[in-house]
Amino acid sequence: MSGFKTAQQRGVTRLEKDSQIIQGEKLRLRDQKWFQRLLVWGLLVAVWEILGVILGPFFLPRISQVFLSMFAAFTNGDLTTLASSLRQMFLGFGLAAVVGIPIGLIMGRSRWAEYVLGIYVNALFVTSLEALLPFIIILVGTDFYFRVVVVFLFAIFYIIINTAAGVRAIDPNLFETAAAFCTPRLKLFIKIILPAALPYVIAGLRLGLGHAVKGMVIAELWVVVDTGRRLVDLGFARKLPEYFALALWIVLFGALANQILLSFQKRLTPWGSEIAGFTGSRKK
Amino acid sequence: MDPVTRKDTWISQSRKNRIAKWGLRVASFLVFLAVWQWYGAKPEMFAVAPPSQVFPAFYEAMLSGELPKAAAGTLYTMAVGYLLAVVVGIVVGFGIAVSVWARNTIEPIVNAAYSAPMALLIPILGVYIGLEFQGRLFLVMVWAVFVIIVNTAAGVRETPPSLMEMAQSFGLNPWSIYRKVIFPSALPYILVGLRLGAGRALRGAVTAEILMSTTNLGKFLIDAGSTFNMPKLLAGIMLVILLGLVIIQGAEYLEQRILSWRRV
Amino acid sequence: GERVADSALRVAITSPTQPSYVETIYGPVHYGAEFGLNITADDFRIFDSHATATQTVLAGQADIVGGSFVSHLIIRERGLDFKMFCPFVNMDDFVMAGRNGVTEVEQLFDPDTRVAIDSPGGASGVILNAMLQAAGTGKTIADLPNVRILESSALRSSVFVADGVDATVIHLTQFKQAAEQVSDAVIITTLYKDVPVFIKEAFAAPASWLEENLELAASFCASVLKAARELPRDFDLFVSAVNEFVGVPPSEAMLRETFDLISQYEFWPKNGDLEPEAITQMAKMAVLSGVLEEVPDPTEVVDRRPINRALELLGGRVE
Amino acid sequence: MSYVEVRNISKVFQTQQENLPALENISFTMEQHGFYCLIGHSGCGKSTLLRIIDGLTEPTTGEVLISAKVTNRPGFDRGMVFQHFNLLPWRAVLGNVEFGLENRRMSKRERRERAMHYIHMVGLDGFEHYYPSQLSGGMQQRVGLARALAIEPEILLMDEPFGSLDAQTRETMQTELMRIWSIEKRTVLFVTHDIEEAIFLSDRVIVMGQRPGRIVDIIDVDFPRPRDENLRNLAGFTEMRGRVWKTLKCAASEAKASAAKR
Amino acid sequence: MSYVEVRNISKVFQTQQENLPALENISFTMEQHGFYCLIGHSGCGKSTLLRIIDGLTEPTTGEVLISAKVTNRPGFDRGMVFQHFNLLPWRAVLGNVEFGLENRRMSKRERRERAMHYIHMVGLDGFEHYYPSQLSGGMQQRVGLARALAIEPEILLMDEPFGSLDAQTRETMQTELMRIWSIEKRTVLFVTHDIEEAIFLSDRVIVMGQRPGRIVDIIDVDFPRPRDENLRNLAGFTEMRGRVWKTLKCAASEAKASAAKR
Ligand SMILES: Nc1ncnc2c1ncn2[C@@H]1O[C@H](COP(=O)(O)OP(=O)(O)OP(=O)(O)O)[C@@H](O)[C@H]1O
Ligand SMILES: Nc1ncnc2c1ncn2[C@@H]1O[C@H](COP(=O)(O)OP(=O)(O)OP(=O)(O)O)[C@@H](O)[C@H]1O
Ligand SMILES: [Mg+2]
Ligand SMILES: [Mg+2]
Repeated sequence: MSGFKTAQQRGVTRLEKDSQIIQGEKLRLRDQKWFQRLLVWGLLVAVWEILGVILGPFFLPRISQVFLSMFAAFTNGDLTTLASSLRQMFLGFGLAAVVGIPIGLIMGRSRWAEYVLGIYVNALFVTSLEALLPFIIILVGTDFYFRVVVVFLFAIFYIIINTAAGVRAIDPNLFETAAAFCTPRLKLFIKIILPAALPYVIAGLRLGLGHAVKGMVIAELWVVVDTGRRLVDLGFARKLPEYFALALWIVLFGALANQILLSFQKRLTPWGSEIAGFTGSRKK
Repeated sequence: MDPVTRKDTWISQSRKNRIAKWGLRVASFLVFLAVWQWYGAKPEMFAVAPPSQVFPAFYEAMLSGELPKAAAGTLYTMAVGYLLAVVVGIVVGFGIAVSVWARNTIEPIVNAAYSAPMALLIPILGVYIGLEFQGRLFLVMVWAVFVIIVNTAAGVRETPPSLMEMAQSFGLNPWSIYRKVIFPSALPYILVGLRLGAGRALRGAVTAEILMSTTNLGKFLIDAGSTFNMPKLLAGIMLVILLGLVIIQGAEYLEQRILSWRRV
Repeated sequence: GERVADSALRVAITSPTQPSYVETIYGPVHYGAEFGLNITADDFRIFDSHATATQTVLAGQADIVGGSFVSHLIIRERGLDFKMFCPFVNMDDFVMAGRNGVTEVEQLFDPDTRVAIDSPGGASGVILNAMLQAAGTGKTIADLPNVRILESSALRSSVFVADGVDATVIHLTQFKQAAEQVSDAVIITTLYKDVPVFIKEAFAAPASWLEENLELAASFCASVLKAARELPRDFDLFVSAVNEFVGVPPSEAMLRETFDLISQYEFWPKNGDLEPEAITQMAKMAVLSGVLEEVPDPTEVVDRRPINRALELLGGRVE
Repeated sequence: MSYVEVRNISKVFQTQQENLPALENISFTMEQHGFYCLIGHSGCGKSTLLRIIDGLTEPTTGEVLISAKVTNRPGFDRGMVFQHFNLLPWRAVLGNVEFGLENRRMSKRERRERAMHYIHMVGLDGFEHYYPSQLSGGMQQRVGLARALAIEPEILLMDEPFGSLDAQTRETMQTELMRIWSIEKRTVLFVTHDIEEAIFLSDRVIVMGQRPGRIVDIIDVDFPRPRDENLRNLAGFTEMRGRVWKTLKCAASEAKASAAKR
Repeated sequence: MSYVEVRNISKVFQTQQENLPALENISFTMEQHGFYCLIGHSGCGKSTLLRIIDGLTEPTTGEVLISAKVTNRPGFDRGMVFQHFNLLPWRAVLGNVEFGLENRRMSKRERRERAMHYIHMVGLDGFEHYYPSQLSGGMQQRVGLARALAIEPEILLMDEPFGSLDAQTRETMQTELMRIWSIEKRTVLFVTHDIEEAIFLSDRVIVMGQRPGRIVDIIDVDFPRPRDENLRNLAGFTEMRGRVWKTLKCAASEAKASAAKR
């Protein structure tokens, strides 16, 4: 029971949060975030390094070399390349959010929209979008907009599907309240549906972001430019440390953006609903 | 009228609704087919074969047994990998939501891995896990597992504290609280994760069959693609979409059945 | 030379630039002006798939496509009237690597020998067929009893090292790296040494476009051929070309080897070859590999006028 | 012609198990500026009836007329205090009270002032920036009350608005409600369980029986206003209390008997 | 040594805006088999105090002793009726009532029988298979009540269990509670807003004042049991009612004054 209670206090419920803070109880070392991370991540790094030594550079570069290459990326232009790729990624992702959230809200709310759009959203969601790339190239060419569109398509269905699910989960009482106070249909979206579905929307944005990054890489691998081209070249030359370094940078930027979304969620849901305190790290 | 507050009237209209629903779906699909035919028939649309060529190709490949056999192989990989992903995903998802250690250390990795293009792993994966069945299985699993983890964790965290408080008050042990309160309460989220994961597992299976060792549907697509047999390629893609739709719609149906208490 | 057109030529290439065909871009960019061509590196669109590149040309987003010879043949068979007008790579550094005691071509047909190739439509299938033909086995890849299908050469070479297969078709550079890890790795046979005739890559364009832009196509081809003549003569020039156009240049030592292969085995066509006999031979190989239905009329698939005109521009053939 | 006319309302809920008749043939009228109390057992359909009058649920049969016009959707003429508060969890107290006003044409300042006025009225000064999850049950209920009062509707539909209040706050709120009502003369339909509260507040008490919900008695309350604590000491008061009590008891045993027969 | 001893409990909530002292220095004791009522204004911390005694919340200072042992987590010896019902939306009535029994060693049949017994007791026969969303507020509250009664705990902590009930059901439930209590002699801590209910039920009324919540009076109720409607007519009853009323009023005005000073 005591183990559980600890978990409860710190994580699953916030029941005990208040008293903890007030008593100013100092966290033990093993409860400190940095310590836990140092330990677990340090272990992972060590295992990688040892594996790298055992397997040899042909299979797995040692992580120390990867780290060195990550620093080298500051000077050899890799990060500049990645930055320009990310710019397009964010444009596509932003568009997906701007378009996807309203569609999701409407689909979650209106059966008619669901009837008409649902099947296509699901179909495109399960389709390998890679198959559509040639078609997209015809429509928008291979430049800037191609990559934006690919990222857009990779991200939007997650946003739509999650948003719609969030809307369907809204407590009907809230709709009743809004109806009782004569909230017009349009305002309903802004005042009730969006805030109530917000945790789902943000979950969708996070999922979508992950896919946006993937879309970016795949689009660039397809028309071999920027970061994608760099990855292809590095892979071909089997420069694994640089390859891993660049891949790690991509992952890191994805994680960073994800973290930003999480902090948004905390900012946007200050009403103390449970989610706010849970997703991501909590201040102690 | 407002479907939620008027739900009692919706029930009586449900028959009319069904007709309208399918009417709309069929109509919009016909429009889509027409546009596709018009577009695909243009000579410069080399990569987009029109339905008038795709459907016969599809029919032929189905009849010859080539496509069904390939699909069965792919589905088998997908199903096994997906089951693994479900088990791992739910366990890790719970772990992340419940344990501070896991949250502080594993969750950032999960989040990072989620946005990492898994395809980047393929060149190195094969060496460790093998490129045959296990390799594809692994790829299917990583393809599907993160969405399940993320959703499970979110669902667990969304459990109303008041209900857990109640359960604690009734002296439930931790295991029972998980089983009887947190799990059912997180179930709507978990099911969303499972549904999204099922779609991804299929895509992962096909991708693995294309990018790792080429077999089954992946081989069908690659062969058609590399010989520029566009009708056959699209027929294969069509089957993948169809399978995905069946899986997703099935999952949605199950979801509604399982969560029937929400609709009362 | 005279100025052909100010309108830029847009070129779609089906795979990223490697040292073994760096002349493709180097030629037009550096020698184009001599032939009145106004083209920069930005006019080259690089793809990772022949279908996409072809589609780009069809959709009017590019004018010509440079890609695998066999793929061009297949495209034609699909009813698209593309004609090849300028080859740019004949040979490549592909080798058949073996390990675990697999040293002879015959051993590939042993049911215990695991062989990795790409799917029948892919380049290595045709190359392996050419190797099998040249070795006089009279068999094709369809007769291999124990194959693994792995699409990319990088994947094949890492699986080869990991002892997932006993033999595979990979690049010589990849073999060299692999050999450092695998003590008993051997080269069973090679494309460049053992196969007498091969046409790997060529430029193609819609027949109608060629009809209207003969001169443009000729100047383009001339610039490519000029690079094919100049680069193998001068290692330093070759290195500077690689540094300019290849994303991650290999080490100088490795480049040296590639350079030697290129000059020794005439990887690049200096005279715009595309002879009918060679075409027929390649087409037969493609039919054997199961990607082509029948051997086409060699005069139909090639428009020789740009090549001939290019040779004129270059002042004739060289030996 | 009465101001509000409820005509032959019935309501049947369809559940998986059965058809549940929740209301049967409910008819009554309300005059403008009257104060009506609806009293009845738990589950007899009071909330359902209120929701129908507010236009939130469609009746199975029957209709509601306001000023002789059939009404079947919510309007600014009616304000509803929900039994379960139904506060928006993402808005603090002030935001929740302002919510109903946001669909009216008024300046932000005016809206804020109006909201603050009613927050003060329900005694929540100082809690404007608290989220519902940080409030006690009674405080949440008062937020719902302030929200409905703030839109200053013609007709106030109040579903056990004082149910979670303590006796003293409750009395204060009753007095306050009486005061507002005597000044601004709204028409009020007030659901309660509390017989004394019903008599204390209303011009007419509508007593409902259950299974299915129906009207079993309508009692006019003629005590002079303003009323105060002393009302309890009047002879008529105890009598009236007894009458309501008995009617409710009868209705309950009848319902039990009919349930047993089923 | 008392059975339950609440010792110097204080509780401070930290919110984004400020530190809110909810309880200050609460001490009282309860004897075994006693019936205690906690009465106080909305927001004075009654629910918080109950949650602390149940072990759901940690007090900032102080401790709760049961049979002289410090207790800080829930146990089978205590059963809680929640103010907000806290029913599991995915379980029907029967499942919700069985919920608390599932951790006890008993056969399925026994469990079902026990649950049905208490469902009958709270008057919900026939609704066993309804989901909470299909029940009226009062019905939901009775489910919560049945759930707590079903585990037959030593100590019953009841947070306004009759708050959403109508007068008649309420009276029935009060009588039923008295009957159970007189037979099975549990120790009960009962939160209410209703002074009459408090006096009617309890051996001792604990009156709380607010901001911060503290005990302002403890009144022993010595009326003989069993008690009935006639209690109201006893001289001591009105007097006691007046005393509680006044104490509450004073506490409220004090709180207002101190709030004004802040
Ligand atoms: N959505 C619904 N589906 C099915 N039955 C319902 C629904 N809403 C209410 N009911 C049923 O209708 C009856 C009346 O419910 P209602 O909420 O109107 O009662 P009430 O008089 O307000 O009770 P209380 O005083 O306890 O709040 C109840 O028997 C309830 O079970
Ligand atoms: N989680 C919390 N965070 C911050 N403040 C809280 C929290 N829970 C309760 N409070 C505050 O503590 C005080 C007491 O709340 P509590 O719910 O105990 O009151 P109560 O006496 O039960 O009231 P009621 O009779 O209205 O239910 C209130 O002022 C409330 O705002
Ligand atoms: Mg009600
Ligand atoms: Mg309370």
